[in-house]
Amino acid sequence: GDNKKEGPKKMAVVISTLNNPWFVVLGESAAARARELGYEATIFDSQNNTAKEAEHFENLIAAGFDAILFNPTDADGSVSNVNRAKQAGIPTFCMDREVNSLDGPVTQIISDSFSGCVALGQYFVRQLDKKGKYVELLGLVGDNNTWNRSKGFHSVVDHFPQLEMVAQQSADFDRSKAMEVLESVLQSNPDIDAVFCGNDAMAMGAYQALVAAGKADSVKVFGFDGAEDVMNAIGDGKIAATAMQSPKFMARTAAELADRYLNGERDMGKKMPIAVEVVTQENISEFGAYGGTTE
Amino acid sequence: MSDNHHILTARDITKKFGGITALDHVTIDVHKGKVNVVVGENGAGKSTLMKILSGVYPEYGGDLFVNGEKVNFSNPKEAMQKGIAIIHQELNLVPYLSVAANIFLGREIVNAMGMLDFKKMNGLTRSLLQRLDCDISPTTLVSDLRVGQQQQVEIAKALLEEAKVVIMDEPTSAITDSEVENLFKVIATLKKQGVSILYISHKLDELFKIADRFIGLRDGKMVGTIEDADRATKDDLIRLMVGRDLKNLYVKEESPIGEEVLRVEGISLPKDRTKSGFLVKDVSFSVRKGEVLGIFGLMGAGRTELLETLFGLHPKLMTGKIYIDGEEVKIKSVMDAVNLGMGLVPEDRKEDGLVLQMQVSKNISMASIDQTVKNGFLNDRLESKLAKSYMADLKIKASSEKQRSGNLSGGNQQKVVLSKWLATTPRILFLDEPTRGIDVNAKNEIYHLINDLAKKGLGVLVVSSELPEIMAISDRILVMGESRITGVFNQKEASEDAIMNAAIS
Amino acid sequence: MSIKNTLLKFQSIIALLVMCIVLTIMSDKFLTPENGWNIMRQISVNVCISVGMTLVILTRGIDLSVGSILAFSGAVAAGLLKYGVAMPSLNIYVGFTVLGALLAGLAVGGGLGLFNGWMITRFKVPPFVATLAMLTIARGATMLWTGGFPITGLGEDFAFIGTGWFLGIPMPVWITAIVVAIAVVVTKKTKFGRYVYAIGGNESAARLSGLNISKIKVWVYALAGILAAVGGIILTSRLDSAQPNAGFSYELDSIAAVVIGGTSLSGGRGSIMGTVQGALIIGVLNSGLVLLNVSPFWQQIIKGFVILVAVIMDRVNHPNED
Amino acid sequence: MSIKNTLLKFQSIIALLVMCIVLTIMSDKFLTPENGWNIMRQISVNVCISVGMTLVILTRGIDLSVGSILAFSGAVAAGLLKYGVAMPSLNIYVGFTVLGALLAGLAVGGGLGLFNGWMITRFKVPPFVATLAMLTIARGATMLWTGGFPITGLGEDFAFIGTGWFLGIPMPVWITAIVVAIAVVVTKKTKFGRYVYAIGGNESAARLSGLNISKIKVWVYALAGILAAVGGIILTSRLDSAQPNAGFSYELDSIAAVVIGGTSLSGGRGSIMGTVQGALIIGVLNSGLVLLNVSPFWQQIIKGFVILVAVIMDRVNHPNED
Ligand SMILES: Nc1ncnc2c1ncn2[C@@H]1O[C@H](COP(=O)(O)OP(=O)(O)OP(=O)(O)O)[C@@H](O)[C@H]1O
Ligand SMILES: Nc1ncnc2c1ncn2[C@@H]1O[C@H](COP(=O)(O)OP(=O)(O)OP(=O)(O)O)[C@@H](O)[C@H]1O
Ligand SMILES: [Mg+2]
Ligand SMILES: [Mg+2]
Repeated sequence: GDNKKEGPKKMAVVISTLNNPWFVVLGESAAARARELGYEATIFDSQNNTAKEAEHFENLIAAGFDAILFNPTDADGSVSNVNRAKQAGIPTFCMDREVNSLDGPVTQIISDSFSGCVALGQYFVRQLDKKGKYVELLGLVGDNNTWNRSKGFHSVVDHFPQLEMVAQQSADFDRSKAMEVLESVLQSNPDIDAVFCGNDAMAMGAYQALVAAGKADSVKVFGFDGAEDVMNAIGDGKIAATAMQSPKFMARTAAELADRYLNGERDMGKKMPIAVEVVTQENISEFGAYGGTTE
Repeated sequence: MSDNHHILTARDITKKFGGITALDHVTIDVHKGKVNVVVGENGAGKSTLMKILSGVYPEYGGDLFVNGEKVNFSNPKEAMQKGIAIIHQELNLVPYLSVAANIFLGREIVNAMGMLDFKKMNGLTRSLLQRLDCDISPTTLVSDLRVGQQQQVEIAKALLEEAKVVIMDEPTSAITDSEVENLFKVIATLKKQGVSILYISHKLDELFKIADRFIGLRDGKMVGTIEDADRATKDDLIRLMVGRDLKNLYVKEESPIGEEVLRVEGISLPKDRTKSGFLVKDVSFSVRKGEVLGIFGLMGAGRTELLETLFGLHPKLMTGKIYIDGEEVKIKSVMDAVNLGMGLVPEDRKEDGLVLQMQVSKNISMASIDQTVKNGFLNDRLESKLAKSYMADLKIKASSEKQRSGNLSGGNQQKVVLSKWLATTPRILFLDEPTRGIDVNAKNEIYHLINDLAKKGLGVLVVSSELPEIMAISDRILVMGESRITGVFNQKEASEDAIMNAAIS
Repeated sequence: MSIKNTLLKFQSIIALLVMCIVLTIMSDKFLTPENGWNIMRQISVNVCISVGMTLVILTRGIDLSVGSILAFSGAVAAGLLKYGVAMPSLNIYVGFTVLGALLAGLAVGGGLGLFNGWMITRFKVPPFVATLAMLTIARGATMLWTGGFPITGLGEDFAFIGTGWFLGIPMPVWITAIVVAIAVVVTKKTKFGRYVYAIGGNESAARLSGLNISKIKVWVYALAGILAAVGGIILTSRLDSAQPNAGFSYELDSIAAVVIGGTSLSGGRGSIMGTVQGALIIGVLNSGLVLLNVSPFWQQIIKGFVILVAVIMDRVNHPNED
Repeated sequence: MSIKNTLLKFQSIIALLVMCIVLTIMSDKFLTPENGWNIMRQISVNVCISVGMTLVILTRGIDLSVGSILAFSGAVAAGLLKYGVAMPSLNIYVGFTVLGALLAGLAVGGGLGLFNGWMITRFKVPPFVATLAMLTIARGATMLWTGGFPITGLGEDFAFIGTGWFLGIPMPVWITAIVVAIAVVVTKKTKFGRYVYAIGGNESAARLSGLNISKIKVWVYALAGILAAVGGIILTSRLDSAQPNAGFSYELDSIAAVVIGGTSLSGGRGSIMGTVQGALIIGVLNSGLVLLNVSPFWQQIIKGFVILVAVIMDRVNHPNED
């Protein structure tokens, strides 16, 4: 009995974490688009915690939401949540990250971290001319995005024996952690040529450490996300490249698909990969932060 | 040690705490069916010895024998199983558990299912307390009891098991005279049943009532026994404890009485905001410079609360007027009281008097720290000087002014608290049970100190539960009973009977 | 006077009722059986952990490691169930049944708790520090064990623990109810429970009464570990996935439940049922804030103030106790 | 005996030296002036926070809110600096200079600390709970203030605080050194410091000696808040960015530094210099583990054990205390 209430229909926007501006953009863009389309929209913060996410699903099922725009915390862990919503008759639309279930969500608008990092890895190899020393800064070690990105990157870079990874450390997706870790790494490896970071916040922290060490010009920093300050930094030539995932675009698409679904349309693809594009100084003019200007 | 009237023997007991030797090759026998009294000054090692006998300290040098059999208790339970029960000097009760739960702690009765048998334990507790003539419900929480009642629970706890030896370490320090009488009756009964008692107290008068023999400890060493207690005199006992005759046993010297320094009118302190009962009710009196005003009363008469109220600890609840040097003053906090020249030496020096882990000098300067400040900063030299002068004046025994005050003996700790207040150059000093738990020698010194303070023109209020003490030191005696004043006596007209009557009324 | 006392005594229940009434008025979705089971299921993990935390706090301790222990024991159970133990060099492979994996998870939780207790009693490490160290250690161990990846696909049987229903009641609620019932009996009716209160109320008195303080404390921390493991297993089963970063900062939620439930951080006073009420208050609040569509940022602020108000109310009742 | 005592007294320094020697042997990059400044700069934030935490713990309290207060005051300073205060309806716009923004950040930190102290003294909320509530509240406030986005691009002048050098020494090290120097003098040589120790040693004796306990405690929590704000400003300036999730779980690092430095959680015993050593031990360890490229999983486990060992060594020295 989901149709008996009057007033606007409600969309829930469940986001894996609001502790990172990239996801804030994702959540707020989705909510904003849903409101434009005439829905009530509520953002839920799963705090990177699949259990918290499960609670949100239960609560929003109880609260009678009509659709879920979903950014999962974990590809496997979130499956049961999506299924629970489906049983309750609430359609789920995944954004950015996928869940390992074909029939759970109505559709999945995925930004493919792995292939994005493959592309980034290729650019990395070219930039370094197939040789040199680099450092990898991982995100939260308990987060599967961390590993998707790392694996994508290594699937390319490891084929070049002259590219030597001198240190692999975690900086928790955090700007200040990244700065501190890289500061220490630079002590034992003052002669590195590049830093590959699992997200843009860490890239900025790494850049800050390089500036403090007077090495900002000789070391290339690579990020991932397409966050505002990194985009600016790429424009200024401070950071070599990032991978643009377009949260605004994904969010809007998800909201629009949900709207169409609620209006009866059923004919949608199960998966909608959104290309992750490598942003460099050469092509920066084509992009806005978070994929903002490209519609 | 095979002779069968030595139920418990300690041979060559040595115990060290870090660098301090608390017991040094002590050998004592406990005679069966007798009250064996252990005497000694503060810090002589009495409590330490008792703790070894009752299994609290499993590590020590020397041997213990129960009925000639060598034992080595690794915890208090094992000692209890061998028939040794103890009432500790410090109260050892769990505040949020009931009386019955405390008495049965560690030896609960359980039913067939392994569940606690509340009914049985409450019943046994009731009959035990009846034996002590003590009217407390087994289900009351200990935190709701007065100190005296708590001490009775401690006593009941030791009597629960059919013990062969009952150790009592200052059991009467907080109970009333009639409760003491009850305890003595219980001791007599136990003796008849062949139970041996090891008894410690600094109240010499009561020792003569119950002792069969005396064992003397001094500086951690056994110094001798007096086997026939009936023939011993007070001087014998003091010599056993102190090692010499106590000269100048205290006689009050007259000091010139000046004008009024403190007057209170209609002081009341309700129990709580509902004003359904009072801890202090309508108390009025005055003290003059150079006067020692004794306040006597039974336990729970409200004396501590009176001092606390005057000292600014209950500013919101209290009513009444306070005048200092004839002018009405408002005391809203302890700070106000201190600034007006008051000082309070509290009843419980460890809980309320000292910061035990701080140096003696820092404790002494605590309430008057401004005089050790130079150019805005604390000055070590000034502080040491201040401390040393009081340590010399009051004959405080400590290795230096930098010693941790927690390591001092009770009497010396008390003197440190006194010094703290003297350093504020007060005009009015409140002393709450200043000699509780203090040995006869140190007591004497404190009496002299009180006298000296009066001579310097201070108004001194002394609360005490010991009648002889209060009569010896006071110029005037105020008696409190059930929260109000029930009698006022001049030293000359006071008699023990009259005071006691006022206290009971 | 006596009405007032009764009111005071049942203040947490009253607070809970007031919250429920307000929520029922403000949202027609609140007072539904579905939402009721929802809240119960959601608090089940916190209640399990908090029962152990209550015991620890009653002895005047604290356990900051429950969240990490939860994660590690959940991961161990999941890993053993899925992969078993293989030692190729010895040609050994041991598979685990659901029961075997469960027991292993509980054993791991108990073992880590035991280690906490051992540090605290044997080496006199303050509980705050010992369990702070364990917080880090167990989290690192979880990462090592899982390699940083969630362990998923644990099968129907295992999933039943967290998602099944039995006699019309969800399994996690059953498990939690049983844990609570046992804990109430243990604290109120057994020697062990009595000793827990005694140690927290006055440790030296308890020692002088011949209690084996160390043994009791070690047990308490071991139980807290086991209960964290129970929580870990329920959580893993509900999600059908052991997450390496599960249970992050659960210690704070759990301490909040215990304290809101009226148990004193200085030991010796409090109850299991109080803690259950505390967890319910938090659960109802969480669910209510979502139902009322409060922004996630404001939710944190509101929760902070609710904790303050709950504890201040408790202080007003017990003004003399510290 | 006296040699042994001296050894024991300087145990944290010795532990530090041992660690340094081991690291110097294992990595030739460790003992360089550069790395020295590095470590000093990295610990500066923790030292600032931990100085405040030491004061709090000396009074027998605890402050769990330092990380959140750090984040909020950093964000306030950054926000005011970048955007100023605009009230369009009143046609008011106030711009902030660097100094103005700094003072506002410090005031916010002090204000939140004051609120902690007020809850603790006026309403007798246990410090653990009051600051736990503040942890949540200040974090929520940070999210509200920033909308979840970092505030970046704060200008050269502001960046100088965290990244500049003065007389050959990094600015954060200067600031921290000044904070530490003042704190040492305050704790050892002023009335206030003496009172802090006295309250932690025996609160009731302190009260009966005429000390204004509430006032002193409120000050202590306010100072802890101000010092958290100092840390927040350094961090924001170093990153040229106020991160909404800055300072997450810093309270645990800070408590670890205080405890490893020998300050007793039961109050009244400890020192600022001890805390500095504790922070150094943690800093050297963090940096050393990275220098040696130890896997992040193992780093957590090793850190946990180092905390345990440090505290056990401390216990061995002070066996009689608590
Ligand atoms: N736990 C302890 N640690 C260090 N020193 C101790 C300890 N217990 C007792 N002492 C010291 O041992 C000595 C003997 O103390 P004990 O308590 O046995 O004396 P006492 O004769 O019972 O004195 P009092 O009459 O004051 O009760 C004293 O110097 C005391 O300071
Ligand atoms: N914890 C308590 N709860 C309730 N009432 C108490 C408590 N402690 C004391 N009282 C009551 O307060 C009054 C005064 O007690 P208190 O023991 O302070 O008197 P006192 O004359 O100072 O005796 P003491 O000789 O023990 O110092 C008594 O009526 C007593 O019943
Ligand atoms: Mg003694
Ligand atoms: Mg009294």
